[in-house]
Amino acid sequence: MSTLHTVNKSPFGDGALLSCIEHCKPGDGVLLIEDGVYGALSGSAISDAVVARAADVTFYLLEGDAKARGLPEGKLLGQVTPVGYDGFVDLVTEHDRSQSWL
Amino acid sequence: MAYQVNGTAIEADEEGYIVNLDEWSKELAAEIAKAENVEMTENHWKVIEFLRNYYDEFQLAPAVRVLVKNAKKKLGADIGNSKTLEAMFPDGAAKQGCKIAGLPKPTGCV
Amino acid sequence: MPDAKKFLYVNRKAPYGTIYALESLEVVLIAAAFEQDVSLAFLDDGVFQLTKDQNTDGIGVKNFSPTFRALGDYEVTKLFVEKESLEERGLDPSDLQEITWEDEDADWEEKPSIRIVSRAEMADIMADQDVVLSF
Amino acid sequence: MKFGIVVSEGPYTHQAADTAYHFAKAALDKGHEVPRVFFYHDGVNVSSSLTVPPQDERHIQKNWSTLASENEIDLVVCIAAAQRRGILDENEAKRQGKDAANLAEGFRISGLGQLIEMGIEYDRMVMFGD
Repeated sequence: MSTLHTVNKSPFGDGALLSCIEHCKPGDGVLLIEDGVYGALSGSAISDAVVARAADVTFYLLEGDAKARGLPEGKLLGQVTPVGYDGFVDLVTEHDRSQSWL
Repeated sequence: MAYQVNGTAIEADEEGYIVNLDEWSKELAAEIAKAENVEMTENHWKVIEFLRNYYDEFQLAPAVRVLVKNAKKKLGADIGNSKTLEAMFPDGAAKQGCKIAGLPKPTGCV
Repeated sequence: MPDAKKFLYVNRKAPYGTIYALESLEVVLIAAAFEQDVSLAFLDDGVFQLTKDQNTDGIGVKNFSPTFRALGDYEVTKLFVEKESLEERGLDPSDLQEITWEDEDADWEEKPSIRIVSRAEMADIMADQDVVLSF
Repeated sequence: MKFGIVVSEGPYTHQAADTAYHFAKAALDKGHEVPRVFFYHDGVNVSSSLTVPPQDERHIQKNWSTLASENEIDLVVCIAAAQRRGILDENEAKRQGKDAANLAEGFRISGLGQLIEMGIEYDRMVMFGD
């Protein structure tokens, strides 16, 4: 049994990503969407927390949102896998439930 | 629409719920009941008082099953059963009761 | 009810500044009629929804905090509040209003609805649901 | 699988209604079912037929109406949230004594019970909001 978490806010102005990281369980997935994609930046104030949690949780980001915001590909954490909307749909089906960190 | 009480017009919405909850009085309740074709008995007034107390305490117009359950506890099983309450308020004990009690329509948008 | 699903309503936002807390409570009041297994989670700023002594006279907005005390009537009896979220905000359980429910199976004994849980326990609760709705 | 989608932020201010739209399309493309989308909080504003975005922007309300008619999606707008924010269908407008209705085609005003039903009956629920 696992959960797909979605986070849609920038971690630099909001605690949703951190709270999500602290509440998810090993085997869960965390998908960064909308402004949440900023959480995938490497060398940021939040990246250590993401990298540490990536040991037992899989991180994804919605590719269209990252591209729209001009996130430089070279600066994205290698631990975060890009997916499209179709990948988003698959993630929802592969996990038992989804939880939005609104 | 509006109700007339002692020469004063009390504004109500299209369904007959009063707009300004502070304007409620027993005289107004009697007027609303008349408009609803509900003949007020002593038991009716007990239910109205119960509803108003419930709203005061919880800021909530109760759903009908909560009304029945609590009326049973507070007013006894003679009044507090759905058959009696529905007979007293044919348009729905919570819906019509709250209207006469000067409360908002119960949030029951199921 | 064998086919009842476990529903968790997650509250992470403070009341009054935005409408989420009030409209979340409205969902729960309706949900109560569907005889599912309902739990509420209060974490992060959501814990502020349950503080006692809320008085909205000065802002002209309806004070809906007393409505939480009616949840027992609606058979909603599990309000999980996260300990760490309280502590991070300088609060402790005594800053929250008392919310109880009457246990029909125990001669209508009044029991507390608020259950203080650790962050790890909250994570377990979240992972144990069929449906998680966030507000 | 049957997906239930909830949109709880208004159009244009927030991306939620767009993301939900793309998600719904992708789910349908993959052969899943999206029997119903529920609009709550400011999400009810997606259903306003009075929306007039500039020509070079997407028309969020029309996109949803079209997607719904092509795929028989039940677009449900919460009545309590809608009444607060001035979204009315013909019946409600009449009942409330208002002189105009603004619920766009393909949308339906109903109660929160419709949301709970989705949770009970569908395989997955996904919420888009803020």
